Amino acid sequence: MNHSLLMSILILSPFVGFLINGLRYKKHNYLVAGTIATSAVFISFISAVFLVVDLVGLPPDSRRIAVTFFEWIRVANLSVDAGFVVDQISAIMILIITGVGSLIHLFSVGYMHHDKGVAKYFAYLNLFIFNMLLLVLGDNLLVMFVGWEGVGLCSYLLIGFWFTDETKAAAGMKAFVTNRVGDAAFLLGMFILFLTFGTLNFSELNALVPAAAETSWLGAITLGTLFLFVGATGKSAQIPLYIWLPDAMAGPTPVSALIHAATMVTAGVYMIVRLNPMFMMAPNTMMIIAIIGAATAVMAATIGMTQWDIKKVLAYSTVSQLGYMFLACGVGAFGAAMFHLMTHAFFKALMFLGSGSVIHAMHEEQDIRKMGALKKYLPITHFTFLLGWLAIIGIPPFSGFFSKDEILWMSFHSPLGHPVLWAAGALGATLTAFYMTRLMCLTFWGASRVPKGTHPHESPITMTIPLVVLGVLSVIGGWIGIPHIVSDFLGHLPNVWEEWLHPMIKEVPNMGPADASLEWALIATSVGLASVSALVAYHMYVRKPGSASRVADAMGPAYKIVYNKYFIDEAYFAAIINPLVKGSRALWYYVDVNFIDKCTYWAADVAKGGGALIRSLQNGNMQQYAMYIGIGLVVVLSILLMR
Amino acid sequence: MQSIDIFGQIGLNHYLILSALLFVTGMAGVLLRRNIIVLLMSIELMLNAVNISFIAFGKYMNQLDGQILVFFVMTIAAAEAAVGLAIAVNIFKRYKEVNIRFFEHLKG
Amino acid sequence: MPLGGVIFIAVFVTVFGCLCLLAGRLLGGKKHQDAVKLAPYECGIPSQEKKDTKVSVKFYLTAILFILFDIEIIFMYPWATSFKQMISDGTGTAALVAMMIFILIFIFGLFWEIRSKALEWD
Amino acid sequence: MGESAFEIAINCVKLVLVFLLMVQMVPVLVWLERRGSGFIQNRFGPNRVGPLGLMQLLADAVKFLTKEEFVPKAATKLLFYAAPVFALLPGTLAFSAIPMASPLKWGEHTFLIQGYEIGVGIVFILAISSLAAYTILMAGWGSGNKFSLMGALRASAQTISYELALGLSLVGVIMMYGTFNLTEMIHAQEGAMQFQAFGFTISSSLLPNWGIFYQPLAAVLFFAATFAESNRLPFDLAEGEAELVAGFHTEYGGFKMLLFFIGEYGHMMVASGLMATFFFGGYNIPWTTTEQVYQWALGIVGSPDWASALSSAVHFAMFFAKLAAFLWIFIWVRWTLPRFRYDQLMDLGWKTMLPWALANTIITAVVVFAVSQTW
Amino acid sequence: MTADIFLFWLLASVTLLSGVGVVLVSNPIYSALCLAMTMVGVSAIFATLGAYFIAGVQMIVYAGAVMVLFVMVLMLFDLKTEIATFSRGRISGAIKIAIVGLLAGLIAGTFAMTTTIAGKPETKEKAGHAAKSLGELLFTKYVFGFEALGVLLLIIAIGVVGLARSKGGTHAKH
Repeated sequence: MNHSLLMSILILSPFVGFLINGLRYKKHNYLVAGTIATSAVFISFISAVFLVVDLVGLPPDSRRIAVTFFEWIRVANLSVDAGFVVDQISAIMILIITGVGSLIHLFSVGYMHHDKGVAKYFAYLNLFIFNMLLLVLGDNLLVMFVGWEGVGLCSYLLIGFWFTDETKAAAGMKAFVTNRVGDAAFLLGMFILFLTFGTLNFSELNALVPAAAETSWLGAITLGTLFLFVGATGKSAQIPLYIWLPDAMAGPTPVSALIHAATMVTAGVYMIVRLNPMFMMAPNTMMIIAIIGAATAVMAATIGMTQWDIKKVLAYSTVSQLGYMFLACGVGAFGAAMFHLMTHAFFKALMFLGSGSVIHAMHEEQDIRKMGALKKYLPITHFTFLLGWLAIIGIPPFSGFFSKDEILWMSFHSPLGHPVLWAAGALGATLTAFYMTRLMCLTFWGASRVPKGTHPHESPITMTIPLVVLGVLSVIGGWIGIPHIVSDFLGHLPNVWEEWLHPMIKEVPNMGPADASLEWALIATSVGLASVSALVAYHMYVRKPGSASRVADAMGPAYKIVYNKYFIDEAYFAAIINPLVKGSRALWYYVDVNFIDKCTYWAADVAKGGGALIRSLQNGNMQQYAMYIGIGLVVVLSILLMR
Repeated sequence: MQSIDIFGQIGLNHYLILSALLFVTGMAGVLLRRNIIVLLMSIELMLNAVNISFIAFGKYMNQLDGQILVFFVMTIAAAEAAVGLAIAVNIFKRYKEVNIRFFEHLKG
Repeated sequence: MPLGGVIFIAVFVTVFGCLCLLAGRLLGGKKHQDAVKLAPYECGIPSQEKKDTKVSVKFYLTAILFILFDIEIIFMYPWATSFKQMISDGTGTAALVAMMIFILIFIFGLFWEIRSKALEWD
Repeated sequence: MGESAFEIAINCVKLVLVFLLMVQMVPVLVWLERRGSGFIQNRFGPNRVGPLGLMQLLADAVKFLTKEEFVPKAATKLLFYAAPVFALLPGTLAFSAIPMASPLKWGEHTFLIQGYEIGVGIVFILAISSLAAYTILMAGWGSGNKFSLMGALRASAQTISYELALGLSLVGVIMMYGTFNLTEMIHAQEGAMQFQAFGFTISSSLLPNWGIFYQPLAAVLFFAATFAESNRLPFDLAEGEAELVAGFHTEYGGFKMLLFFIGEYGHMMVASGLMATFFFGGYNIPWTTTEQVYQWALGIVGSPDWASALSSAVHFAMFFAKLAAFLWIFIWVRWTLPRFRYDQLMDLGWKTMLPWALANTIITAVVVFAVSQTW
Repeated sequence: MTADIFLFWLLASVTLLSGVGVVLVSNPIYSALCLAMTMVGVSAIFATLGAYFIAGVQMIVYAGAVMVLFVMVLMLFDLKTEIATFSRGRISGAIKIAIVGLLAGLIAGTFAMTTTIAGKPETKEKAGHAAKSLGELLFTKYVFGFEALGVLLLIIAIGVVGLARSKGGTHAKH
């Protein structure tokens, strides 16, 4: 089929859905709006499948479907096309976005049916899909940036969807402002790259970079990639800009699943993977990325252990998992990063939707202290959630195991890696196992703490279907990227993933040969630690409820610090926001009110005085007007006559 | 420059200068008089002065277009006088006032 | 040039009129004049101030309408003289149509004035 | 005005003669009016002074001259005096433009039997007579009397109202003759009836080739309008004696009054002359052409100069007869018809005569256009 | 040609003098009568320039209609006892007079120095013919302007009736 047609259907279908729902949102009930939105995304998904099938049909070295719709900007030597490209990386992304996206849309139909602004909700959701597609399909940084900003906007709109609640609206603004910081850095990075290479096109950039060897410690490439990475930390919630993501849970749960777990927050990872040849040329940046990633993974996990809100736990889990992806990028394991991105999309979306189902069942109750023993009320939700849990804590053969293991191995083995990074990763995995098990125990197992009057019930079929599908994917999703060592053991299963991505991924130089026994040992260590941690958690929360709080008491101040999220928000307030506000206020008072305003008043006074002066000419005395005309005539005629 | 018998030889310039003088006279009226109706009359005077120019040029250029234009100017001048007087009369009826300066109060 | 003749007779008549007035003054009978006789003529009652005269604005409205219609009629004159000429020149149809449109406007104006009672005298 | 001093002198004398003719007609007309009114009203009229009261004219003149010179106190002197003088002008100037006989050819000279020949004769006469309103207004306002002023306003409003019908009724006439020139119009009315229609030449010796047969409606309208123009009964609303005493000349007496009379009768003469010229063949003798009359005169006297003089004289007599006839109609109508009310007067002018004149214009245009088509 | 020259100077002086009279005479009725005289003079000047028809129209429209309207209005409202003739302000008055003088000099100077139309006046033509050509020109080249003026006059007629009607009934109030 015609690629440009497919591409336009792929991109514009959600946009059309947005227009239909957005322009007539008051007239639609949830079923009509949901059907329109879901089918719009589903059409997109089908086109994506067609495109990917076509892509697979191409020879591996030239797998690239590029469509340029029109020349967007041409100013001096800046030339930007509205060009879109489907290659190995973006193919994965569009499948995830449209596939998971349609499932979440379907879920939303059930989840949002009681909401009044349901059509508006679906319109935003469709707009988000549209922007996300722009982000991943754009063949240059500028188109990507449009999508980048677009998803930021949609994120803001959806977080603050229930804007009548002030804290939720504030959460939306927090997300937006925090993202702006990252976006500014992203723009700076773009400027630097454009100044250096004169282009913003990905393939051109990636082709140009190897020739421009970095000479200094902090050259243009390092600086540019660093700025882009800061942009990525904003979008993908890494230290130091992760603070918005937990608050973003104020939005509807499907939104959290789609935007804040599966798609948008992975944009930073995607961007780094897309530009991996360039990042490879900036080892300093790579190191920073790896450190930040590992640190985020551990820190978010620790916070996750102490949270009581089901969605907050998942949010910190997301931050932590994103840290893993950055860690993978930082050590040059871009394939592993993408792999983890995909599996994470499956299981985290699953868990968010599951939590949505729980919240739905509990009538908007999110505190896990008021849950427990929901297994019997929500069998399907429980079962699928169980699959997600197994996947995230890395139990083989669930998908999480393969991707996480790959990352841990590479962080140890890669020349860019370091045993400390591995240790941090392993610690993070352990903590992940702990808090996820804690979540399972408190929500589904143990004694029921459900308040009286709340009657949990299983969710309707539109909500359970996505759960089941995602559950299946969480189980089998990892099987396409089985590590060599495991596949060798199992009898040479092909590593489809690696082959698929291979042309797009720059090899890490100086990669030593893999030591099989060491790898086995590391796998065993991480799985073992996770299992132990999970068992401990099970013990603490199911067998002996109450022991957890004793432990917390024993930890004392440390627990308090962690429980309060390391006082990061407060620190930001003290260090940045308050001085900024105070400084702004001072600026406002001293500069704006006392200087600029006075200048403008003065200018106005001058104009007013001048006007009064000139107004005396325009006094309504017609004869005076005629006199002016006469003077003009005399002057003109004199000039004419002089010449 | 050949000498021209200014008084014995009537040419285009004579008419044009006559027209200019009449125009300026009318203009003086517009500038100096206070009665709005006299002002309107002075405007008519200016228009007449211009008409002389038209006719003189028409004659000396052997074209009738000047006369057509004068025809049109007369029509429009008459229309202007009609409307101007109607307004002046209206104001006079209400305020008993024909001083041009009084019309300053009618603004706004 | 007939203009000289016109001016001559105009001056002559004016002089004649002035002479007549002079003659009337010279030959007129002796004067008995008193305040009552010199007062403006009034039917036996003390004369009023002229200021109190109420004159209908109809007069000036009539004069304005006269100007406007007079111009329209004047416009017909050159057409009337050259109409036969234009017919033989072949532009007669256009001239007829143009004038008919003009007359239609005229008629519209006239009947508008009649209908709006601008021409009513009471 | 003329090429040589001789011609200039002749022209000046001619103009003065025309003026004097006009002035001398006035006493005759006054007498005629008084006798005529007596006749119509079945009484005698002036009959004491001289035979048939003819000497009454002289007695009147003496009376006018010896009247006390009187100017009211409230009058504006300049205008009060100027008005009667200017009253003479329109009639005289217009009457001088009417051709009264065929040109007199004497040797190398050609004398027009009229004050002056104006190429745009109709326009000139209309222009001159439109100045008549000033006289009225000056007199009315200059008298310093509110009856005078109201009379003047009424009279001028009436004058200008009927000027519309008058001017419009002439459009058809101008269209017929295709000229403004009065002499050319008279030439066009020579002989017996003959005209072109649909490419054929149609002639009839039953009727003279007079304008009234082509423009009957225009003739009626024109004649009625001239009555109003000259402020005569039945249109003498300006001097509606019951309401306005005597109109704009309430305060006038003596010789000043006489000048107004001259002006008014001058107006009547102009109107009569124009009626004759536009609709009744001017100085032409019915069914004949100027050339025929000249040939007839040549047959009598032999000399071309004298023949021309004779034919001019005959034509002048003819013109004078027509003029007198119309003047008599003026007098006749005055003493026959009652006066209009003012609103009726204005209604007649604006709502009856103007639309009819318009209709006449349209019909004439369409007929002229249609008749010119050939097939 | 001496008669023509004499006529020109006569008419020019009459026209100019009465024109100046319009401005200088303090009684507006005399101003109006002066203006009427100017109109007649201008009409006569048109006649000396061979535009006989336009001369007649000038008399009919200006002298016979527009000025009658002015005089009528002035008499109707009896504006004899007048406010001060000229507007106040010595400085602006001086400026205005200076402008008028300068302008007169400048225009006259401009004409005297720049007019170079050497065309000879057309040979004597029958006045009636000129009027005919005028009609033909009016109904071919200027036919649109002609119709537009018809509409303009209609609008004015309607507007003036509206103006005369507005606020005041049919009688002038005192």
